[in-house]
Amino acid sequence: MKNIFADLFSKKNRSRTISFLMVTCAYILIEVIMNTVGMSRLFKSLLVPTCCYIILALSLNLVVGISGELSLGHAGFMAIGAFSAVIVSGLTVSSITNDILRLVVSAACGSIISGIFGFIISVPVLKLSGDYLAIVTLAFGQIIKSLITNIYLGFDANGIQMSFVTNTLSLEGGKMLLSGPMGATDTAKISNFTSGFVMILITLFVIYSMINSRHGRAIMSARDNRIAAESIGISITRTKTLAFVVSSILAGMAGALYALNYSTLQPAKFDFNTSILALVYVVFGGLGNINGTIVSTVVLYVLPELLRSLQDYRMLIYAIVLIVVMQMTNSAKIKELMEKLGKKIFKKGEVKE
Amino acid sequence: MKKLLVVLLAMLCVLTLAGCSNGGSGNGGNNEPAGDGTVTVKLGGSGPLSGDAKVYGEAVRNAAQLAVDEINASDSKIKFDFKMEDDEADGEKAVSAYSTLFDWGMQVSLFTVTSGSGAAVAASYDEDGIFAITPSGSSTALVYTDSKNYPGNFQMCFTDPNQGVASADYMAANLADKKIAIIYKSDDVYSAGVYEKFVAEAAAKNLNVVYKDGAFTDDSSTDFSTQLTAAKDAGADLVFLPIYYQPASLILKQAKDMDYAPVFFGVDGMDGILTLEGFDTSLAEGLYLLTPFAADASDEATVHFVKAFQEKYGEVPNQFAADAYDCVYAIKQALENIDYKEGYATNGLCEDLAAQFTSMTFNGVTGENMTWAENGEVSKAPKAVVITNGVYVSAD
Amino acid sequence: MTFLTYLISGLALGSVYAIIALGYTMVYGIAKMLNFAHGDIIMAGGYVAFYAFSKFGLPGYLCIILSIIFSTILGVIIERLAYKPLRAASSLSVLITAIGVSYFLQNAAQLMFGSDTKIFPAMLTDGSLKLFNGQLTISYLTIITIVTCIIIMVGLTTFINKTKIGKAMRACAEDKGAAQLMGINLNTTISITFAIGSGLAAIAAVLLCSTYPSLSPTLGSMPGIKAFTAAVFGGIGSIPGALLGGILLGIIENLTKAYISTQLSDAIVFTVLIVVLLIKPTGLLGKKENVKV
Amino acid sequence: MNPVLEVKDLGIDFGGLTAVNNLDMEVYPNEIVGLIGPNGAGKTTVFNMLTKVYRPTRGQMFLDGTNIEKMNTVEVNKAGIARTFQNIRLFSNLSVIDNVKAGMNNLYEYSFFDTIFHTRKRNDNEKLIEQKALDLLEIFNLSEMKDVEASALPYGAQRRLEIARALATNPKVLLLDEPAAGMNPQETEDLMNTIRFVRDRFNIAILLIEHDMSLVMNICERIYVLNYGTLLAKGGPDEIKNDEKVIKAYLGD
Repeated sequence: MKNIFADLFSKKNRSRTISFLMVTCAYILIEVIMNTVGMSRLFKSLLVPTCCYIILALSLNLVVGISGELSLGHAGFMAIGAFSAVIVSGLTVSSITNDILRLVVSAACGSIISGIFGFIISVPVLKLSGDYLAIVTLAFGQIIKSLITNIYLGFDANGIQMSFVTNTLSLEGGKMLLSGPMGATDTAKISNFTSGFVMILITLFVIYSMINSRHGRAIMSARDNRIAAESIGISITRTKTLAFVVSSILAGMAGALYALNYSTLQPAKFDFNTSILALVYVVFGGLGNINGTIVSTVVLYVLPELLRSLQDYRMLIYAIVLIVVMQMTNSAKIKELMEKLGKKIFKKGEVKE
Repeated sequence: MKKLLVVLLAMLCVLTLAGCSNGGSGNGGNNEPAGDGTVTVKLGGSGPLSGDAKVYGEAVRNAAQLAVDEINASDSKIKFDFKMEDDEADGEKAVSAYSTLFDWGMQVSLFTVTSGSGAAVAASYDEDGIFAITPSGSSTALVYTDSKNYPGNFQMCFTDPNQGVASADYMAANLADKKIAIIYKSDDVYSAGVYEKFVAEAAAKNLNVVYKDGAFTDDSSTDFSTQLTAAKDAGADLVFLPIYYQPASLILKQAKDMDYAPVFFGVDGMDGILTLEGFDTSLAEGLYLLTPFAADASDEATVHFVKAFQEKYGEVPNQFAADAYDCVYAIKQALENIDYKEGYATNGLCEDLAAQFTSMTFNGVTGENMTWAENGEVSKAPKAVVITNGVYVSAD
Repeated sequence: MTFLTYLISGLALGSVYAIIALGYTMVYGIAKMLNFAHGDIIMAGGYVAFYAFSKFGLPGYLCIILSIIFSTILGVIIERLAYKPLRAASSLSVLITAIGVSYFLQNAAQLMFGSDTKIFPAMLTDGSLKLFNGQLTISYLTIITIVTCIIIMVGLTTFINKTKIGKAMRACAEDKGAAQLMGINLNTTISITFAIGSGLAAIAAVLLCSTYPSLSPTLGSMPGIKAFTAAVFGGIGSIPGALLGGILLGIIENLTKAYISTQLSDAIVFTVLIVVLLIKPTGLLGKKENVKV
Repeated sequence: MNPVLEVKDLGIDFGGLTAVNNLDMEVYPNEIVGLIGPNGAGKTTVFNMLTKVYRPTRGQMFLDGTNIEKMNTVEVNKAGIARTFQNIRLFSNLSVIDNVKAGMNNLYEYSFFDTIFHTRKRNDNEKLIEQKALDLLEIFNLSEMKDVEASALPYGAQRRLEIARALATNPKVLLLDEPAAGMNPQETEDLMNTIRFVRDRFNIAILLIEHDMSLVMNICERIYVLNYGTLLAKGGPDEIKNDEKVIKAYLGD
């Protein structure tokens, strides 16, 4: 028994154990509060999107932190997952009456389709590197957004109908699933906090499984030293593709969860700013640092909501927080100060840098 | 880094718990007894108060605040406590904004300013039974969907399809011989909504549309020379602009630069173009627009509103402001009609107000004798105006 | 003739992208950072010129000078306060800081100047050149923009190749460590780069706002992204590359809108970008980096 | 006996500048061969060509009789050539043991499916890998630091780890680029023993570039001397020591 405990908190496994503990405790705590004291509507409404952004940020961390390639278009994968899920959910609304099952099916489809796109894109794209790769991912994000904005899709008794650029559909008593810039409307809201929690667990499970495997080691080797990695027989393209595809699958799942939490969804949501937002979460949490990513996503996502009382100054303050934290985390002096402060707060010294 | 995050997380937890403890009460409708027979209604609403679309949210907030201040200063028995939350014109943030307002105890709402965010919370308003009337969310998705009607959701502005129909009607009646080109914003719900209906109606009315692919997007909303050249080449002598006035001002300028002088025709989003700071109003000479509100109209209500707004905020109100101003007064009228007072059964408030709205007639700055249909759409006459010598002149 | 019209308006759009891209590429070349706040410095420059012209009634050239001075100072202040402490930090931290600065400038501008669009006055010129019996119209502004663009490019190239500071910049771009060993003050050099980049942003601001005369707090973000794209397209770090990339991007964008699809122009432009980068992975005029083992 | 590595008329030009020319070289199984020469003689370039970091302009290369001309870096490694680098290239953020495990590509048997679902195949294979990696670390005296981040290792240990990582790929030929650079005499002594031990234990051929003449003369059975990209001399340590051309090249004209 003691052995298992030691193993869980061994250097290799500590991060994983903390991740699962942290997420599970948070889930239980929130559920308990919700069912006893009650929780404000605002916090309830933030639960699912927070889960989505955690998954998105974790998936982006796989590319940026663990695989070491800058991606500025991750919202594109989220969009693919989101709209695929909406379509699948819309089409199966009558055939799969169980909400949970429909959510699972939709999310699976969203993830897979997003993964397919991730693969198609990664093949040419990963030949590039650095800022060139970044700009191509940015371009990709814009392309996806632009394409989805032009899709009109609906179904009626005659089956699925689709048109591109202009709406030429004439549905007989059917339902529009995607209508151009308006996106999806009247979606059944079948995501909930528990499903978000489960999906976070899945994401964590996938990422940690990878990190401690041959694949994870190959990905991190390719990040740390391209030439050396090749010299020991690691194919850079293959490992980077793997990271990219897994990441796009997870981002697709985040998108599916997100889409099915709202009754409407517009393609414009998944713009450059959303990609950047996810990147901010990742950098704040620390590249490759899974627990940091989770915490920073929660803090940074909820922060603007807490600043609501500042009204017009709220985004200004948010910007200042971004800048100041970046300065603080990179300044030796302030780091030292924080360390001292940290020691005072955590006298037992449990948290080690 | 990690430590910093832990500290932040701890702070967050404390705040979360604080949020929990005062929450859960819902909209209890805690009318504070004032003793003098007045009753205070919590009026909420959300709109973009940051980001690209801030200007619209601000116009609505300012005008609603003006109306609320006027009402609260008057001897009206109904008083308002008004709170507007930022939704960044984004569905996700609109849900947060709505939830914040719900926690605050909002009883009646100005809904949202933009269509996109409105569609995201339309169902929530319906489920929670909070009466909402949007000043400017013109998509039909705010008031009904394919499958159901939201009985407590109303609109003060025209719906997008209505504007498309009205524009086509007006052209068929008055400008039937024109060759029409359309420039619209394809990634904007409002513009694409009007566009779609207009194209369908124009075909039905045999209007001669010679160029209808003049789309632009948020990412390409500065250079319109291509669309204008194409329109010119197609021989169009009327350009329909179902867009907001900011890009429209660029289109007018660029058309002039290339010596292209067709008739321009806008819808309600065009209102505001004359008051753009630094705008050369001669560019808008001869511009038609269908708008329910004209800031230089001479009727008493409009004159009063424009003067008061200018005094308070230093700028001329646009259509967003006017609709918001009307929303507040319409709500007040409906509350008075149902004789809302202390101790009113909160549960039925939404239904009662909805019943009022579908039966009453309202006179405001955006129209006379407005009525509302069961589905929440407003019925008021859009006024076609043409800009002559820098002012709106009725074009009927 | 219509084709020429499309081409020329594309050229006008492209040269505005090019000037912004020049600023991007310079800062990138030397500081190796993507300055996402560059677009917002343009916005700030635009507002300064606007207020100088319409509120204080200063003559056009003075407004431009004032705008350049202000933007330069703003650029240097941002560099000193926000970027300089991060010189040793990872490039991503700098990127996030730049995004923070961008948000900050946009929101500050909204609070200071209001969120409504303002129409930028014609402070340079308003006429246009008519050719072929008026079939072809080229506004003087387009000509001014293109000419300015070329002057800036030539000037910058000369500056970088001939002057001492310019050479110091190149040295820093090649190898920061070695440059410092040679006695070049890295901080000063980077500050000067930011000063020049921001000064260029002000010129871009006036040209951008004159060509597309609407001024709003978020004015800079989209041209910023497009110019960034243009800089990469041409080969980031390369000055002629920025010019070429900007102009090509503008032309491709306009021709796509004219002949393929207005709705899908963004998608097509970005697809072209991806294809070009796949064929030439370091952009049109970018240098191929040799890996040393 | 057939050479395990054979190079014929190898040459490379960099933009008109000939860096290596007319190089013929053989390495036989189980042999330790030295490649020496003054700075800039093109020694590392030869390694880079062998591992396809650079594409040779001329000539052929054979590994165990197979032409490796068309292969890329990864394939060359799979075929049996592993190397270390002059300027150490470790996976600095990975632990010592993970650096070695990353090299064991030829031993991995499980797929991505196994990775995600933690199949028995994965677990068994990982156990085997772990054991092999620990064995290797033991040989290089790195066991105690197995969980340390590679970047935190002292210099000498980093060099040793790089060799261990290269060995993990189970090569036929091991290329060592200045393995003793920056080591003190005691460390160098230990390294020599390790290299010999490795050769015997894994039954491989070793080609090494080194400036430390005592090391080269001590452990190499044959030596190739490069100067200005061409072969100056070859032979056993004693021959080379007494070769006038070699002495001249080292002492300068």
